[in-house]
Amino acid sequence: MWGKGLVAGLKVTWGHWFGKKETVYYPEERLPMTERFRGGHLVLDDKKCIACKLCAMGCPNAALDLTVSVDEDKKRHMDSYKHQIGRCMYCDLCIEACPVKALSWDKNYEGSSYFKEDMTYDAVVEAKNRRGSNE
Amino acid sequence: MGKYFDKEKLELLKAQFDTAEYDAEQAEPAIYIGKEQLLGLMRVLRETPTYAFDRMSNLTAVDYKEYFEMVYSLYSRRFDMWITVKVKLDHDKPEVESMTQIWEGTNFEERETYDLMGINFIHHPDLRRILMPDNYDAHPLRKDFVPLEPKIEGGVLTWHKQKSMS
Amino acid sequence: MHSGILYSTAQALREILMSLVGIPIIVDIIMTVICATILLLIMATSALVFTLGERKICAFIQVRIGPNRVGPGGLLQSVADMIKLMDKEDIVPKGIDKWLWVLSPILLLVPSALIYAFFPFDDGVILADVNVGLFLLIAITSQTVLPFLMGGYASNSKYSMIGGMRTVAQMLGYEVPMVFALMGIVMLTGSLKMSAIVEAQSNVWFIVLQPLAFLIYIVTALLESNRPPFNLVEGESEIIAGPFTEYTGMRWALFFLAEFSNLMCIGILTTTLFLGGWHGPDFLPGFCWFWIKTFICVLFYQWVGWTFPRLRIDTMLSFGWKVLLPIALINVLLTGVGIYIYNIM
Amino acid sequence: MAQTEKYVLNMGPQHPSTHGVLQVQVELDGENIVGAKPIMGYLHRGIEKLMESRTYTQCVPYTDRLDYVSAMNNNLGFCMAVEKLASIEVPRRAEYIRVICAELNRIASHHVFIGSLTNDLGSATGMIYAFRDREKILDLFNIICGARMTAHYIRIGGVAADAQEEFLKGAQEFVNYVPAMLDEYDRIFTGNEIFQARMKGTSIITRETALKYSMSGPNIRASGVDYDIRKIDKYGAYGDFDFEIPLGEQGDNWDRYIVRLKEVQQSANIIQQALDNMPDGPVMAKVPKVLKPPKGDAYHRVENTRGELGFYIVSDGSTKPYRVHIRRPSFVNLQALDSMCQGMLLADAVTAFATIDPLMGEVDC
Repeated sequence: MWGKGLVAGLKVTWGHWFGKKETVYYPEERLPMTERFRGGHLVLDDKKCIACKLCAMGCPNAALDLTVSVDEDKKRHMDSYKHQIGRCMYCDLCIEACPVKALSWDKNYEGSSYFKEDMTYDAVVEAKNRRGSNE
Repeated sequence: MGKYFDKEKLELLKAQFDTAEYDAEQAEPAIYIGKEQLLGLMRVLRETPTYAFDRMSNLTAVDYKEYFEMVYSLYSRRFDMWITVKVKLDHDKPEVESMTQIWEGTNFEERETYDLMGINFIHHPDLRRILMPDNYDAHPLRKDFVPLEPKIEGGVLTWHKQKSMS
Repeated sequence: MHSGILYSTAQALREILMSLVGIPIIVDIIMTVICATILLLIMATSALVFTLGERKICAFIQVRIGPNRVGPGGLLQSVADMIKLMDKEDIVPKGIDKWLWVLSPILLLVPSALIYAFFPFDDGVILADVNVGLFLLIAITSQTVLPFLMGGYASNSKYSMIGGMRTVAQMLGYEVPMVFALMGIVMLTGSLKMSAIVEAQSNVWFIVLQPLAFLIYIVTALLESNRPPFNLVEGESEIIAGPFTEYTGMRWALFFLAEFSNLMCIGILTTTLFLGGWHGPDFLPGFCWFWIKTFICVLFYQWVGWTFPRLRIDTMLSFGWKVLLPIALINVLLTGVGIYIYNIM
Repeated sequence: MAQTEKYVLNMGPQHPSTHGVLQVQVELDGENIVGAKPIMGYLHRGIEKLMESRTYTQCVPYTDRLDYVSAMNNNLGFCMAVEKLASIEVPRRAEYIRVICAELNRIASHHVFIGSLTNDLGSATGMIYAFRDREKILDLFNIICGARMTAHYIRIGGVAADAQEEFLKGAQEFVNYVPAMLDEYDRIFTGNEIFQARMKGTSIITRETALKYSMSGPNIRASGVDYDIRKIDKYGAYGDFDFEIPLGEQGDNWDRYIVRLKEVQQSANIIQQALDNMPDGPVMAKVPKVLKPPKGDAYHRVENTRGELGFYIVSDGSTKPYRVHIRRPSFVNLQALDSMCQGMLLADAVTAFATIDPLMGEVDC
């Protein structure tokens, strides 16, 4: 009979009207991110880093801008590690390219900012700050 | 990916069209044909019941700097069979017969090739740019492509050649 | 004689005014102004309440939480919406027919406000209990078509124009079956007076006596107020927003206000015509029953609207002319036969 | 004397119901459509050109951005084409994981189809229900590769990392949920009379038209042509699984919807078989860090959610592809839009845009 489908549809929506809700109260309740989640800022372990620049070479979109200096013992140092989030595709190729596993994501998914300049940051400075706050 | 076109049949085609060539060494040789005989070859491939290539699976062009090469990948649903047809075109005046005369569904793909590679398709029903702006005067997929500079003149977006690449 | 809190309050107020002023006609004018103000306030608040209600209900149906930031549990969301709308820039497009364009949202509010005069809210509480109440109601609600068409024509936009033309086609489609469906009620009551229609339902509601007419009325009411699944006029996935595509800020808010006012109107009309108006068990006063029923009707209309997809214009028109109209005519016939048999017995 | 005149209505690129930035110039006579001309290029990023200056490994994330609602299928197509070019053998377990991911993504993409279709028909509720179920799949992708949409999980030579127990369990749970999900869709959309009235008999693509325009994917299958590359080519691990190809009868909007709904069922069927017979072993072949395929060209096609997705790659023996051409199914399918819309009403045009299911990231490339 015509109208049977309409009533069935009404029943479905009626059931959901009082049913469990799928969304969460966001700022109060945050979904946990998974182990392999790609996003946020790059965490550089500057103790491990050998400044080989392989991550920048692996980047498809030239999002990484590194400056490396060589000291008198022929040891390479990472002076700055500029990550332009605006160019980043979060493809994970830089992290996979790292031979010493010195890179990881900080899994922060609240990456919006008011100014475009805030989208570029220096991972070396962040690593120093992190160490400073830990000590 | 199905089976490739038999070499005996390729030989047959070669006898039929004097400009047809293929590299017998390769496992899946593409058939090269002169651009004057392309339409005839395609008609034969499409309409002979033992070939019945009813799908133009892929159509594209490659810029080899000295010449352009049109690549047609044909597929026959009835025999689950493939063939690749290639045509070399002059770099200065790339022109080829439009395949819309045989497969109507190549309309957009030929327009795209015209737009991005600058190949002129003769007898195409509606040869206009499809992805780039209508007043764009370059073909991006060519190897010698230099991006044009956008400028707004009198409320209209226009494109200009860059003075130099330095 | 009439009873009920509202009626006695009004009576008391009238006596006080009478003793203060003394001239009956001035008292009448003051009383009318008071009533009209109250009705307009009801209309404005209903828009506020229903905006929030609409958003909450659609969220609940769509397994979401809905607005929950402004005020406790999002209660003040519609106030925030209103402030936002007032804040917006008033954009007047180029090439419009200025007068028609400006007048359209204002004119749309007039019929939606006017029909509140004919609703019996409680025993004896009715602003204008005219003899041809129902007839006037239908006549006035049909006028909402004109502002839509004006807005659509004046906006100098093809989308608006299509929307405006759709309104007219749609009006022809629903108005005739609706009138014939209501004919059954008029036949049973023997009067066009609204208070008489409610009075006739003191024992049995018309939904029992006129189930066919009730079903037709639900469909045509949704059509009349442009609610989904019949929101062809604004059909947002086809013609953006129909006649109000080019309106912004407060002008758009007026359309919005009229829409929610119409939603309440059809709720009230369903209550009055089919669900016994203010009649109900004695433990609550009449006007409470009236509002409870109205809200249930509005909830029902919103529930329907958020469940179904939109009809196509030709399906809707053929549905109106080929399905609803014959059923309405059969209903008239059946009612006539029923009355005849009842009278013989 | 009264006179009527045809007029052109410009739908898009900013319109509530054109998917992405598709612009369609609809020629109307009243509300009847005389012709519809799609205009694209608003999302043209030149991915083919970009790939010429990236190494093969670096190209893979760009394929995510083609058809961004079924990124896994695009990864698969490109990687298989490169594997064909460089003759790389992919481990069995990787093939199975690829199939699971590709089929999950096919279901997710069909969710977007159902959602946008119901939204275009005027029922926003339907959209939310479909997206609610899609969320379950995206969460699974988040577990396996750390991204929800632009997966970049399938790599040249295998997959990025082995599938965790958590992912496999989640996939099993989702497959178990599919019948309940389809039942709910049946009750709220498929059985709905208004829905049927809007879809049945509108925008018909006949068998001949579908073949003429080289259409592919669910669109051609809805017209009754048995053409599914998963079945014909049996690429990857698809030869191991037993599944049906749902076919439509007359090729109207309704058939295109039903075919996709049945495909969801079949995809769930494939995932179930893959989960049951999952082999052990490595998930990545031995691929040199600097991949240099031999000189030559290769064309490989896979069944994307929207049809036949082909990659034609020319290698000049260096680390970067000399030329990449992508045969995008929705681009080719869009040719049929004009004949679909002719003689229909404006409201049907919106349904036609939805059921032909173009994705502008893929159309404009």
